[in-house]
Amino acid sequence: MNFDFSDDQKFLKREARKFLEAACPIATTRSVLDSRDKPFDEPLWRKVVEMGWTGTVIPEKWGGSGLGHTDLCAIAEELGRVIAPIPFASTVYVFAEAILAFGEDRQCERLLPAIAAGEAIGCLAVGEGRGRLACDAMTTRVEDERLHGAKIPVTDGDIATHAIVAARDDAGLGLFVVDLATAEGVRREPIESLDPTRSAARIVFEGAECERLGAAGEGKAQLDTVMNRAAVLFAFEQLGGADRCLETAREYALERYAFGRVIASYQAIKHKLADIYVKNELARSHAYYGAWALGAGESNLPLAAAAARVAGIQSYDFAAKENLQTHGGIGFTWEVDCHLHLRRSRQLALALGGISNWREQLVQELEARNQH
Amino acid sequence: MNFDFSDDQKFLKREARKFLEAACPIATTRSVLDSRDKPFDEPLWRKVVEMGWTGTVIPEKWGGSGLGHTDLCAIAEELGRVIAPIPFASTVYVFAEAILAFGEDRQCERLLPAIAAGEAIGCLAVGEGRGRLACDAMTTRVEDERLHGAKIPVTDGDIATHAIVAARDDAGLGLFVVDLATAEGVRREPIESLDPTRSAARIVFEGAECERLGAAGEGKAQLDTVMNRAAVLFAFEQLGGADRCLETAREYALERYAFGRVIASYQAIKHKLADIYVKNELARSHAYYGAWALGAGESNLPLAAAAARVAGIQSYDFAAKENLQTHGGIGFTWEVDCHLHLRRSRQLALALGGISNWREQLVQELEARNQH
Amino acid sequence: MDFNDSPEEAEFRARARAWLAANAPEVNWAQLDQSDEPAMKAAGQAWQARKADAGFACISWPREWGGGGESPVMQAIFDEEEGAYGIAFRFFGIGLGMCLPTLMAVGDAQTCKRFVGPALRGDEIWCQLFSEPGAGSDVAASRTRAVRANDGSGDWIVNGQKVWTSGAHYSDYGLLLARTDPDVPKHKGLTMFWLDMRSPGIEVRPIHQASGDSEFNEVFFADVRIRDCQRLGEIGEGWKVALITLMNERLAVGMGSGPGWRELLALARELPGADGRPAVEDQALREKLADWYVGAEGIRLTRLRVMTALSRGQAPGPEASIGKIVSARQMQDVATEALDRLDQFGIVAGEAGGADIAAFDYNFFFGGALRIAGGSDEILKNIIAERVLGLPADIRVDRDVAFKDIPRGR
Amino acid sequence: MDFNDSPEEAEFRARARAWLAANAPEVNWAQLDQSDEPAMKAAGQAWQARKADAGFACISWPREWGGGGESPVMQAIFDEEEGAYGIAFRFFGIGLGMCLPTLMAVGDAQTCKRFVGPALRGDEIWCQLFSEPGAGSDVAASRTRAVRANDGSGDWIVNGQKVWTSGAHYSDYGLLLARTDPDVPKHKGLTMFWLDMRSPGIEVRPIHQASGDSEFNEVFFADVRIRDCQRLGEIGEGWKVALITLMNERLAVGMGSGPGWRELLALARELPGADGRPAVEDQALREKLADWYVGAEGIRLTRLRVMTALSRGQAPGPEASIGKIVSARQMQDVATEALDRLDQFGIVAGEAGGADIAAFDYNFFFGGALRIAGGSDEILKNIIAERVLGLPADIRVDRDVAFKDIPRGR
Repeated sequence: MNFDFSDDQKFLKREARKFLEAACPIATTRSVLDSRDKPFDEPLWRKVVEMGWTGTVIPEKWGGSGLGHTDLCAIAEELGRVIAPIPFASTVYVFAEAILAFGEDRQCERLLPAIAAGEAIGCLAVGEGRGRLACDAMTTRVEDERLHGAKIPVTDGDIATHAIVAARDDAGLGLFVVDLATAEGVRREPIESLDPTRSAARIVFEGAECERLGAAGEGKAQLDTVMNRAAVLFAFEQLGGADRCLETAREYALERYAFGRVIASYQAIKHKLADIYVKNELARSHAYYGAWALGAGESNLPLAAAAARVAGIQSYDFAAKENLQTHGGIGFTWEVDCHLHLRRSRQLALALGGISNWREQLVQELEARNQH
Repeated sequence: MNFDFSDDQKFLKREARKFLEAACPIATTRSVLDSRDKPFDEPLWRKVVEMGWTGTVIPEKWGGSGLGHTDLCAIAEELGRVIAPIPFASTVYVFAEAILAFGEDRQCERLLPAIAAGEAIGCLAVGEGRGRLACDAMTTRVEDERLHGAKIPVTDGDIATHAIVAARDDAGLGLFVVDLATAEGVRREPIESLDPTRSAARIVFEGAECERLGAAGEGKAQLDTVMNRAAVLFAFEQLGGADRCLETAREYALERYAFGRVIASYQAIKHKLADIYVKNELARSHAYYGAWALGAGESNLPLAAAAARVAGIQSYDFAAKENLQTHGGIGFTWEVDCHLHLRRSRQLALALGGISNWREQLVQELEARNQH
Repeated sequence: MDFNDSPEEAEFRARARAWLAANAPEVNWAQLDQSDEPAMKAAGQAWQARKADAGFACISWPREWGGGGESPVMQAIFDEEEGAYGIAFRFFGIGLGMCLPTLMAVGDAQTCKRFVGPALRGDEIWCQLFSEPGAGSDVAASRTRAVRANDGSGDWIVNGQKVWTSGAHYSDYGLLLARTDPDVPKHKGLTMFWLDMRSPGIEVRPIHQASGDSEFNEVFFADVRIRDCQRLGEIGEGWKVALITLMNERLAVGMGSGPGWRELLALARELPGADGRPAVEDQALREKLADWYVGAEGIRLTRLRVMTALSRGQAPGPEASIGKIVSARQMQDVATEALDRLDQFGIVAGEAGGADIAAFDYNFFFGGALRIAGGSDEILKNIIAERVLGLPADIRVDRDVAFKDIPRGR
Repeated sequence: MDFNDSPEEAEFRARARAWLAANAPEVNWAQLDQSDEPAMKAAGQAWQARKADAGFACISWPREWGGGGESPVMQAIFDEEEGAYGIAFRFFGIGLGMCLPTLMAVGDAQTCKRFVGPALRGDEIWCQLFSEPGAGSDVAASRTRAVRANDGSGDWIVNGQKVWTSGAHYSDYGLLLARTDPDVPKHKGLTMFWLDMRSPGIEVRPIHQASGDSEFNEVFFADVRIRDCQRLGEIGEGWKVALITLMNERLAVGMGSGPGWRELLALARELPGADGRPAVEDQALREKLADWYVGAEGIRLTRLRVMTALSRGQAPGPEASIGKIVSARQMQDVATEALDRLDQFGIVAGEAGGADIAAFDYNFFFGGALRIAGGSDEILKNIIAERVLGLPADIRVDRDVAFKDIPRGR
């Protein structure tokens, strides 16, 4: 048993942090926040690609580094810390993982090297409107290998080169790959998002060419796998963000004076920060377990992913809100970074579906394991 | 609009407090707590009867004082403060209210003067086992005016002279009055309760004589009325208890030293007590509104009662637990009174059904009022 | 306990209702462009003047200053009836809720005569200049300086900066808390003034908020000259005057606005939940709705208790202080829950999301602000603990120190 | 990250499993009468001795003192395997978890040689005599006095009272924190001793707890004589020694026991909920179960992180401190929820309620105790804030004051 990053992974993590501190200062994230027509930071994206991060877990034969998922988790945690304004999650945690899990060799050969090389940006198009995703109610259809329907919201849908789309055909729900850059019959409308540092779109498919990913009619199970794998990686981004909030709150509390002493000397603030710490450590432990489950096969993943996601959402949400609260009025200004975490924590909390879905999945797993 | 006790009611309340401070010091409650064969404090019960409290809202023609329910609320708050170890709630808030609401004249004539005179002790026998009360699943039956079935738990069931029993007959669910003291076919087994300062029993009816209360087959609606009316009065007992917890915690925090100063000077304790205060004031406002709804007719009562009960349960539960926490180790000893409130807060929280039932009732009322 | 109107109250309500029916603006409220501030201000001022003419502005203020001389309950009744028309202008709350009551409490007759009437009619709008970048929770740590002009005029020269000033950009007058003596402990060196917001040397800059909006301002003072007759109260007594304003603030501020349990309930009825059934059937959501109703309605009822005390001529009890603690947190929680229940769609903002989601988005951010504005959660709990429960004050290292010597960090 | 056993660990686990299969007591654990303390103690001691003989007692202790010299991970593996048999004795935790590690850290070789072996075999049982009525959260405020005998023997005479001493009535030895100098600031006037619990002048009285049980004791000292060689560490250095014990306490104490989410889930499957459907279908309950799983499992996993650090020869990180904060609150919350879901039946205690309800009742009270024992929630948050996050200590009015002059109330 070994329940921590290895020394190599710790080294990777330190290097990643050093790299991101230089390559992604908060000004980089703000440059995307502040300009409507800049959906992501391309220079940062190129640097991240050069670091080989988009191909971390892609096998060497397909142009990647062939590292393990725990290495990717280490990178995710660091990207979360800096609120990186790039389509890494959509491309790597979701799109690449889906191809790795369900792609035939010819699909892997075509797509994975492109991801590793930074030529492909992926996205996942499942939602069709307000409220909980209901696979049975999805109206996007595939007929004669052509997609018809509209998806909203699609994170990074405006900048992606490829999408994985959930849609029905005669076999039931399936996953389909669309080459957004070349396929005809694709209309994309950028939409505003609560977190402008990550772009989003509505995508309308009007007979767009598509290609099946994996077995027919297995879309529900495939989607579960994709979501579970992404959930663990999201949990690490959330962990990085939550830790950063705690650090920021701590730093501010140590320099802000009220009534003649630093506010960090008041129990109300001390205990608030301790509460954040407790939640973050729980989230870290669940994220670690999720990282292990990612590599250790399917059987533990649904429970581990749900727990990592619930803990990750809760800790980042709490840390982001209480970081702002610790800052007081100044925390509510645009110029101070508190709201960037608040926005990103919401984005990460919702992008794979809200917390109640995951709580429900968690309890269903517990019920299955605790049959009388 | 007048949203407070009147001057007369405040006078009544002050007098009640004075009376109870003398007649029901904590030693009185402890005398019931500490002796297994003392289900309630008879001397206190007699004194309370002499004060006329059991007949507060009973019309003068039936031996009562003919006061309003707000007066009774004032008394309830004071009884809650002192954790009174008497069957007042069962007799007055539940039994007398049920007779007043549904009794025919001859029943009123027979029973209400006995309540006012302290000769009758009432109880409500509805539950039949673990989990939420399901009227449809009740197995107690009436055949040929004879009751068959078992009820558990029945608060004060071991000492009551009369019970109102929910049971089915051919018309459906109904309420029935049983004279426990004289009817044959009644077997009572005292049971242990989480709050030994209030007694409880299992009652087995084996062909006991009974008398219908109110219309046949209307048991569900009648029970709702009985529960709603009692909920408001319980809310005042809870309010009194919660206020007393806050006072006790405050007093202790002002005299206990840690690290060279009183613990009341630490923000963790100050904010904890402030949190109790906030919850108590919300509970007070809802209790007041419930008191008004008790008198103002049926239409507001289900919502007002549910809100008063939810707020009452939450505030007393929180106040009792955090009072003990404020006391630290000494609060966990038998000799210190913290656990008496903890026990009573649980008793009051469960005796009319758990908080989730009431939350559900509340939301149903909101839905009915906010139809599109 | 009586929620029904007394005969007097019923009579007043009938009168208010009739007047409103005849006089309420015939606009479709929902279609007004709230962002067109000049138009909104003009409409608000017109409506305020019409109410003043009919005796329905500031119903509980003394008649001598143009008020109605009625009990606060009558004001509440009028607010209820007015609320039924959906009429809500944001321009007058701070002036009529905080500044003018302070003026009436400490100003001389001449000052009151000059200002109360125009404010009450909506002709003149006021703002409150208390908070500073270094004096948020600790309002008494204000550093904005007022020093006597060295020309013997007795005038004061003001330099410094205020922040979080609602409506500074459309206000005519302001209530200014300034430091006149940094050599004495901080509570003793403050003095209160009123000033003309168009005085030379005042610059108002909108604050770009975390929410993206700009509802508040920074106000900069560069050698702003004010006369000594603009002083409210004695020199060095500014903190006592400020406490009057802050007490009124705590009574006035505090209600969360925008979508609450009611709007969440409405949303949840439309929203698909588990297995495609409406989200409103989810018991977890229902339990939260119940608790939020208890919170929101509990605060409303608590205000009625305060009003009862006021109408009996008693001072409002400490219960008034709980409002913002409950409602600010709830504003944030309800909005978060709404976004959660929208599931992936919860990230959608702006036009693609729709007006109802935009309102929850707004509250998601603004709930965080309300937990800070007008006394943070932490400060309000301190106030309850100390002033209501009589617990000891936090250990104060700045109490007997000259203001200029108090540690203040960067 | 690897949850699978390493080859070494797998080998150890196989060995432990085989040994347990051959040696585990053949009792029906569920039917033992836990209240028959002498019998339980005898059974516990027999089992502990058998483990010691096989090298499975105190697996991570140094071999020189009779331990296994293995990593803490091996101990955890053994605990897992032993746990599968449901074996749990409460007699040795405090001695082996807190007292003996302290002894090994500061005691001389002779003392360790005398005591470690017998404790490890279960022959001698230890208790920890720290808390006092006036020194709960503030352990260093201990008033129990140890003064030199005036007979020149160098012996110490102890007078005073300790409280909340688990197992004092069946313990053979105790670790005693006593004040040897009241004229210096409180942390500086303490000294640590070990003592024989059968020394003349010691009286042990059970505490009647709020829960109705008596698991803890008061211990009174009346002129109890102990020799100077029973001193652990230097005179006046007792607080430093105590910190070793308290650190071990924080690692050892802390897991809630008794019914948790698993038992609540089981109960909810049986229980009628709304409309007669099983309570487990209630989404509100399900969401809470999910959160409690996250809490309980998160703490378990966090302990594995601590173990990983230990097995790498690193000091356990600060994450160890979160255990009790989470688990104590959860113990109370889960029990409260269970009673709520039982509805009216939740008030039923004792035999009429059944063993499963009795277990929730127990936790309803004991969760409240666990939020206090071994450092209250408030103290633990202070510790996290100060020692983990490096925030300033609370303002201390007692730091430089002679102990006897510190205000202490009644």
